[in-house]
Amino acid sequence: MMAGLEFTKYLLSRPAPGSAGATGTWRTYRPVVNQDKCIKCGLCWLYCPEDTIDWLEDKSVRINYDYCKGCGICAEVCPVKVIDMVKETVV
Amino acid sequence: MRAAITMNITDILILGRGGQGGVTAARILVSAAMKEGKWGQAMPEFGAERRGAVVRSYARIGMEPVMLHSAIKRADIIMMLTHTILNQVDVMGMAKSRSTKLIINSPAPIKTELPTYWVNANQIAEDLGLVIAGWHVVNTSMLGALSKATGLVKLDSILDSLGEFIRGSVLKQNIEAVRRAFNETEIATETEVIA
Amino acid sequence: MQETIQRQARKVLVGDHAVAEAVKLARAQVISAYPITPQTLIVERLAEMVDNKEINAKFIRVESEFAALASVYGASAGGARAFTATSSHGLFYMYEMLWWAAASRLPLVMAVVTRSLGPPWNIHDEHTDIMAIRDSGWIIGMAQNVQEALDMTLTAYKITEDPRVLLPVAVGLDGFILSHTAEVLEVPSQEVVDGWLPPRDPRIPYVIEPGGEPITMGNMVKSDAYHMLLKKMMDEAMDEAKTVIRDVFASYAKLTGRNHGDLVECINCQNSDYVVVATGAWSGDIMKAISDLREEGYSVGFLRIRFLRPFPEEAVMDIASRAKGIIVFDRDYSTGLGGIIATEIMGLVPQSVSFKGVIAGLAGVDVAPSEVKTAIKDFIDDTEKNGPIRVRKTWLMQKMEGDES
Amino acid sequence: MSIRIDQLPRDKFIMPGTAACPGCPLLIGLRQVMMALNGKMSLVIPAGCSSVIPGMSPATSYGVPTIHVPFASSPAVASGLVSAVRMRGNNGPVVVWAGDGASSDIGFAALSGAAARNEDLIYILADNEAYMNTGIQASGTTPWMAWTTTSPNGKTEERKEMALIMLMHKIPYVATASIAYPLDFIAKVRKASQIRGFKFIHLYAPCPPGLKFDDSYTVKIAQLAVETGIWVLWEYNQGKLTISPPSAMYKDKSKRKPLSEYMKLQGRFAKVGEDAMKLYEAKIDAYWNTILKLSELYK
Repeated sequence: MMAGLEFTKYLLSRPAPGSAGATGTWRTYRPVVNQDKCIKCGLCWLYCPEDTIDWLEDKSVRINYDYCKGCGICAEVCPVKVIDMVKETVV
Repeated sequence: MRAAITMNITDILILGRGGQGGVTAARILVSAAMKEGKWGQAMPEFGAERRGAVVRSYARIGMEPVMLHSAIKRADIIMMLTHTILNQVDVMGMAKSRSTKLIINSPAPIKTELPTYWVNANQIAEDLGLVIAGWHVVNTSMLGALSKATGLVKLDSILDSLGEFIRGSVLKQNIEAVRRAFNETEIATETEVIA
Repeated sequence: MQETIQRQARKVLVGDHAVAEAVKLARAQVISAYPITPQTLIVERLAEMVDNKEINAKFIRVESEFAALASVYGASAGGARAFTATSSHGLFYMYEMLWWAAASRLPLVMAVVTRSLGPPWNIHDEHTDIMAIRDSGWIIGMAQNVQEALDMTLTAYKITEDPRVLLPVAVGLDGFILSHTAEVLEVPSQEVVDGWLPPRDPRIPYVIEPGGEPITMGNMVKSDAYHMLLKKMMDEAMDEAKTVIRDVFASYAKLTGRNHGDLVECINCQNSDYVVVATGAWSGDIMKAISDLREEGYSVGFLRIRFLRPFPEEAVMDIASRAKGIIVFDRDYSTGLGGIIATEIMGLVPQSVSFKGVIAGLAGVDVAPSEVKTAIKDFIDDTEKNGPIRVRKTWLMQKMEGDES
Repeated sequence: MSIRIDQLPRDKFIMPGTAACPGCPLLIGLRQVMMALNGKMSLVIPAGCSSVIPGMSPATSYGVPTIHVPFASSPAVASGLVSAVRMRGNNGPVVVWAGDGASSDIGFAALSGAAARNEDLIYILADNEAYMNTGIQASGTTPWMAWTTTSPNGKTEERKEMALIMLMHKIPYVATASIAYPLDFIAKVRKASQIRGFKFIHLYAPCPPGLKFDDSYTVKIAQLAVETGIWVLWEYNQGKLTISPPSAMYKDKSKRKPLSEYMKLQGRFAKVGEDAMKLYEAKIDAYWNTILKLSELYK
């Protein structure tokens, strides 16, 4: 780094997950997808605020529980209602 | 910074009515001085200028960069763009000494306590078609008078500088006005003291 | 050196137009300003230059000073060399952006044509406006004449873009007294300036551009301690700026034959018993007073402050360690405290050294060399007779015109 | 120019683990903007929730070049930024992502100025209808009767119709959108990115804590806003104003759902009684009437 530009290390930031910590711990309810009944429409992926749902190559979805906050939007928008919001238990 | 602080500086006060172009005259004067290798500054009076009110502008000319920026209270040369303000101002109070020269635009010779030079610049403006929107353009011709009366800058230097400040078709008339004023400027009196 | 000096053109320009000329020579790419007297001549001239294609720049005709600074700040973030200018109320309307711009560490240059603050409305000169931004992280210079206004604006780009600095630079020039006063000055040629001031490297310190590196500037930091560290780094950059300013003016002197000094200009300040301190356009008038006093046998010199930030602490300490007395003339004031330069300097002056602060010339009141001379003379005579005095604040008041009482 | 969901880029534009509240509409909207432009953009963000959401440096959850700026400054900063990058040969979209306070109140002059200059920007007003970041205070777009902490008995004034105000700036593109209709919104952002000049999109983005509804209802509320007709999706594109497909059927008043279905889910409208509800529906009719007349005017 050019002399004098050290401040950019603190002034600038770069994209990385978990910028507000492990937000999965915020969750009270966990979305669980019934993969067998999923119609692979991708709406849960499209509306997830946190970008914690991946819409995979085969159009199935995978939820990143490290960061999912459990808002339940995915379950709400699922047209076939195959996402259940399951109460988290103490591990 | 080696500059004119104590060096010989010529202080010039230009008095006129708002709209007569005193500021431009000061700038042309400084530009003319620059062409002769001199330094200088032209300052407007810092106030709300209104057309018709008595306004001043200043110029300082020196052989080195001029560093002073305070207002000129007493001058070596006082140039008056109209004689009609003579009674409204304290001319003696503006003179550095009794040898301060007064150059005045007047239809006739006027006597003051100072060596006074006069020229009928209004007449020149009328003759040359330099009456614009009812105003006689006299600021440039008065510089011709100043050159004649004081020799501070040469006539040619003034003529050379006019084009930087006056554009378009009136430039030619202004050049002629300066020449005529230079030729027609006369001293009004020797040392006749009124006060 | 003679060769390059010859390449300069002599011109007659008012201070505002000289600043515009410098901005043109620096090849600024984005210019934005909002009209306010007595700054307006700068923006008018630059708009004209852009329209006439004398300069290849975008002129953003904003709706406020706040937007003026915000837009040139954005331009700098986008990698352009940018410029704005303002005065007085306009500067205060920018206040929030001033701090944001400085802490973003983006290079920027702004001319501040100093003017008093209302009410009552007053368009005349006073330094209080530019002084009020002294905590914001801007480098702050004050020119003493039209020539220096041009030189300081041009050199400001070299200073602000230096990777050791990367702080914005405000160039102060006295309202009307410089902004509207035409003076003969020397203007270096574009060719010479181009060789000295290369185009800005848009990637220093960083650039925000569509499709570019996905960096973010300005989100919160993990620990407040990092935020404090950034402040410390700004302070270090201010210290670096002292060296950079000295070097930049030295190299500029090689180019033009003109060196106005670095943070300060010292005229007999090191070998005189008494030192006068001031900044701005009245410096010449103060020098006249000093010069007259020296002819009368007084041992008095002048420390002209060219840069208020970074504060020229070393130069002040130096004179404070050897002078018998220091008198400061402020064309500004901090209500409830005193003249701002006097206040900043006083703490560095030992008790054994006589000290006086004089507030004068506020609101554009003309201050004649004779008035300055009397004030200095009184201070020296008083000190010589009674020993060191210590007065932070005195007011040099003029007779009130039309005051019958 | 219909878009299919499976044609959208699946890149991670938002890094998970943000500081947003659960169910935040702003992230839904911002993700859609990034999808629309495939992340090839830069963002200018004034003070607001979106300055907090990306979390803490050295990390950010925003995957595009972004500059955070003071509250009132974003249209002006973006004006300078776009001037600079255009000058340097970069024609990518510069997007202002601003809230309702920044747009309709404190930054209104700067927004108006940038629009009047027709700066080449996409300005998205992400409207959660109050100052949510500071704790739910009423803004210029907070609707009539809505509770906020500075309108504890319900706001007594009308909301400013920002899209209509911007339309009168004679800019080339003005649209309204909703986070519940991503394909409509994405199409509008893409269209805007193809037009030179100032583009303004007013995006409805209902906020669970601010409007007082369940975290999972964000999309549902936004959808109900369109279905009840209180939020109308329309588009003005270079001389032509049209009602957007999701709203088209609600030109017919009888097709609209009762307003109460939208309001009863939101705690902020708890005090709206039957009489007020009738008045409210009349106001909605009046707004529809304006838009429909404009669509005839700008045919």
